[in-house]
Amino acid sequence: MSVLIDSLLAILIVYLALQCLLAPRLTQTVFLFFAFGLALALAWVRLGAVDVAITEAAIASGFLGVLFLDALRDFSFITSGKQESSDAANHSVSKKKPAFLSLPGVVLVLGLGLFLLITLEAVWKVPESGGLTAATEALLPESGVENPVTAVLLNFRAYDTWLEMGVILLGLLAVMAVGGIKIFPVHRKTPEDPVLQQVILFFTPILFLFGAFLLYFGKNGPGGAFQAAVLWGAIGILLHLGGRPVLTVIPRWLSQLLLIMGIGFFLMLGFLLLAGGASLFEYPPSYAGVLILIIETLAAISIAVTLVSVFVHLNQLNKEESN
Amino acid sequence: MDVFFTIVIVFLLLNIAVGLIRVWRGPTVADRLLTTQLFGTTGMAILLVLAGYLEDPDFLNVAITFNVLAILLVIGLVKVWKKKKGESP
Amino acid sequence: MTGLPTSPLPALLVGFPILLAILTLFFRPGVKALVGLAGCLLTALLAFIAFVEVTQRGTVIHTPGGWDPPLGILLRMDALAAVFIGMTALVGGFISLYAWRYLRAQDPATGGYPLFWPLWLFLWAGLNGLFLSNDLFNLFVTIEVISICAVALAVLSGKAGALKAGLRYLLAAITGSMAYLFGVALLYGSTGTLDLDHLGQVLEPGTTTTFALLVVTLGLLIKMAGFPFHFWLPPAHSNALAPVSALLSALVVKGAFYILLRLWMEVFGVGITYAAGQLIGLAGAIAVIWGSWQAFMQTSLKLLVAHSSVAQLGYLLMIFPLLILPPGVTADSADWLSVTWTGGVYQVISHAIAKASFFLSAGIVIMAVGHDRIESLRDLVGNMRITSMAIGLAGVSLIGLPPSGGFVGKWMLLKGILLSGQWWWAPVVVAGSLLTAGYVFMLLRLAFAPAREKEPFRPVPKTLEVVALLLAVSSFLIVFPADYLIQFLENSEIFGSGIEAVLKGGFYGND
Amino acid sequence: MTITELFTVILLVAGCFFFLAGTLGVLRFPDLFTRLHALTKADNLGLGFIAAGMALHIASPWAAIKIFSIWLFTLLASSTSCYLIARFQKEKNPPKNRKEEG
Amino acid sequence: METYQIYSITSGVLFVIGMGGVFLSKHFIKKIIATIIMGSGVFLAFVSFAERDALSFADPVPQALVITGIVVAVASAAFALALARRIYQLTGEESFTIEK
Repeated sequence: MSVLIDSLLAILIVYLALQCLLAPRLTQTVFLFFAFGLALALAWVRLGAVDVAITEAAIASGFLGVLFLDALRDFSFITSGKQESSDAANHSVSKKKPAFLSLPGVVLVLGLGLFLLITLEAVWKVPESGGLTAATEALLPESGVENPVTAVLLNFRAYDTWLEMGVILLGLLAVMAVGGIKIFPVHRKTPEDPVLQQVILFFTPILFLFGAFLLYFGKNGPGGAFQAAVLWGAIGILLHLGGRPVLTVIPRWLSQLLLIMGIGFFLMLGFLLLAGGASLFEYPPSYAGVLILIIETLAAISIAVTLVSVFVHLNQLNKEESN
Repeated sequence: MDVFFTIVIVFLLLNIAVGLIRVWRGPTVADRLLTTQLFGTTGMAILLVLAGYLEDPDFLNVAITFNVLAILLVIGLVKVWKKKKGESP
Repeated sequence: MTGLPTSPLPALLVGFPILLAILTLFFRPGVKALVGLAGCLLTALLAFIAFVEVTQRGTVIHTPGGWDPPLGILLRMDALAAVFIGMTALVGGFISLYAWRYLRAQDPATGGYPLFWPLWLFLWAGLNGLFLSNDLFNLFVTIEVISICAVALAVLSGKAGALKAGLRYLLAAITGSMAYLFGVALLYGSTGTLDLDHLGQVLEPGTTTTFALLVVTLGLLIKMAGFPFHFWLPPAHSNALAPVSALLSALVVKGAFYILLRLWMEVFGVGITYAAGQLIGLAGAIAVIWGSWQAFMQTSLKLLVAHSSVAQLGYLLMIFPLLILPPGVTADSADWLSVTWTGGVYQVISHAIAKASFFLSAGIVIMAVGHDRIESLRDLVGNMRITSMAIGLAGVSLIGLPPSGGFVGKWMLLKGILLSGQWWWAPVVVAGSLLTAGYVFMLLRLAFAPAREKEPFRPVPKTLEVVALLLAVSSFLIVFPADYLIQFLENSEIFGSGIEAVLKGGFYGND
Repeated sequence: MTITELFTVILLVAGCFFFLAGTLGVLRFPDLFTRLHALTKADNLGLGFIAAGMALHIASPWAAIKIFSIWLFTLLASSTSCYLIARFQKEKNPPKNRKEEG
Repeated sequence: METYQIYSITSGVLFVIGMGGVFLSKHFIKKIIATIIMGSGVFLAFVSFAERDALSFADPVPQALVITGIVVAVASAAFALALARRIYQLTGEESFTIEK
């Protein structure tokens, strides 16, 4: 019976992915992308990966979704209500002459089909291995946390997670390197409409509390720094969209400190441990729980500020507004 | 009870699938935008039932995450819409 | 991995540059460059200390978090890693010096592209992390750090051309990483481990293994611009700022090659067939001929150098078919194996140094004449003696004339080819060298030719010229420690499982 | 079957009924505005029933609060986006009663 | 058919769709979304193996890897988006022009 659920969900996911790429309009692509994210989150839930589902919902669907939506202010939006109007179609697969009907297109599609068959055979024949479940289960009591995923992220493979925080910071540096950005925008002169303000004011505490909830319960239940960071970051993005760019209020050095706090503290802790003769990130077992919580809190703040900055920077890369 | 939940989930998934026919047929762009709407509500329902079916209330957190961020998306959409309204006839 | 001495150095090699990178964020643009430069030199010093440590103590390891693999991650600094880290330090140190002066001269208003320094330090940390990592997933994270930094550096000039090339590069890089990661997922699914040593022991031949090998190799080929996927490299490398171009072609593409070498030698013993090796060799051979020919046809200086990179990377791919024994040959008689792979490593080092010098010199010429048509080299000798010498020396090393480092690498490769009996690769090596000679001598002829119209050469900071020349000279100096380096590589126990696989005849795979 | 389970079943079936109604509306109604109406109203009601049913089934006050807030937030988000889609359509293509083909 | 097999097959399909999308789509945004779909395929493969290897809980290592992977993929996508928007801002181009 549950096979039915899974097959239906699988078909839905594949259908949405295809539609997402084949949709003639950018708006549709972006909206189908949200639907795809939601369907994928259902799949994660079905596979028992709650942490992954929350991450998908928060980062891949929520944060990235807002970035894509914001990008719709550029590029061709819907210019007419009629179905296949001409102007928006010239940069996508149009009905008249799809790209995959040309000769190289046919070769490519045939090649992809062949590749798909090989892929499916390989995926079907993956031998059983048992994974690392048993190993994690055995060492979980020494990790200082109860949620096995958090234990892997912040203790067993803390080195990866630390580098990943670096990647997020790098994402911001890279976005800044693109250029065309005034460092921080000033307050809008015209206030936004009151309904929007009310919605934002209503959601700010909810986002904050739920973020804190995910962060704190990440130790024992699903959730953790990254998911909490997106929710906290969402506050900043909301305020920015409502005409209150929070980052201008903070002095520059402080916002920079907030940006690097997570990765910086993590690294300094690692170096301290190194100086004490232990390995990098080898927490003393009795303090592991506390240290992980501190690292997660600082990391969540840092990542939240980074995400807001990324959004603010991308938000400025607008063709009309810059001219 | 499990069988019943499974039936409910399959039913809701089929609902989405059938609703997608409208998205596929159009005729207007706004009709296609309904996907998100359809998915949002029905997806939340599926998540709720799954939480009961798999006996793990933690799954509710997934639904809440989606929900609170949906507001972000909606406000983002308002912005896009306002911007475009200003420039296109 | 018990028994090997542990050392904090691997952790420091990754942590220290990142610490400096985040520190530089706090300084004002002008000061940022100074702090960044100081950080780069310190990092180079640290790498040098680490290199000496490995020569003294042999392979050292570090387990972050204190958890042993397969659950934890192992950082292992063996001779191969040490050589690559040393190479990065040598080339990176010189490029940092050059960049410090160059960026200030290019863009005095904003203090010389201040973002260059944190990005470059992050890139350095990523490269060190990649060379040290012994974990499939950690390798993915490091190549992502490297790609993001590389693309961000490539678009630093902010010009539309650079941005377009950068987006193309980034999309290719993400596709490559994802293909690699798909292979990793399948490998994890079928073995339950991510540790390279462990994986080499437990991997069984089968459809999944072969497919995983295919996608991993495909992904890494995209990342290192192997033949059918080279399309992103010339625009990205030629549109970047001069020191960045040098970093990208000297160091960044070598990262993917390093993983490929490690995986083919250590892990995929059971999955590789003779035909797979021939195929990748063929891609390399086409790249050598096509890239050299394209370089020969270019009219813009930086595009010429960038296409030359495609060709030189082709040589690196050509070592792979030699590492696989043809059917019916026993491992005992395969005496060409070590000469081939050490030759490949040598080729990497000499190309890194020569190509860096070439790109830096090109940057100087462009700075002096204001555009990058090849014609601008006219009467270079009369105006910029030092730079012409650097171009000449680097060119000679690229061609592979004795007594340059390039000669040693290519000669060892040729020796491996002839010893292995796969003679059909030999004409490619020779033809590639001839074509390289063609474009290098074309440049030199122009450099000696009298100026047609009086185009003024603007004065260029002497530091830049000296750095480019020093690098060019180094590409000759590395001949002296060649014997020592090769012995260092051969005597170390790298590729323990890979060599074992050869001895077991495992390199045939399932046929 | 206990009485709680019975109630859960009844509530879920009621929820499913409304979802079915919403989907049929989306399929059969003649233009966007009526479709929007069907989708938003019926589906949100359906979700309400399902939320109530699941709150009963899981039977912990903490979960009940969460489920209730999920319903509330979904109402907010879906009504806002419904409003936006409708306004968008109204700008581009004002309603002409029952003229558009389906 | 086991639950995990349905999803691992789906992962293969998504991976190929994404890979095809990167090459065949024209618009920048679609190319970026294609990379995300490709990544989703990869992550689905990891998580399906995690479900297969479940004891008292699903294998946490692939889940942790996927969380890291999602974050890394999103960071790259955000950067790609910045590049695409900046290119549009400077030149008005929304896709790579035909001639290379």
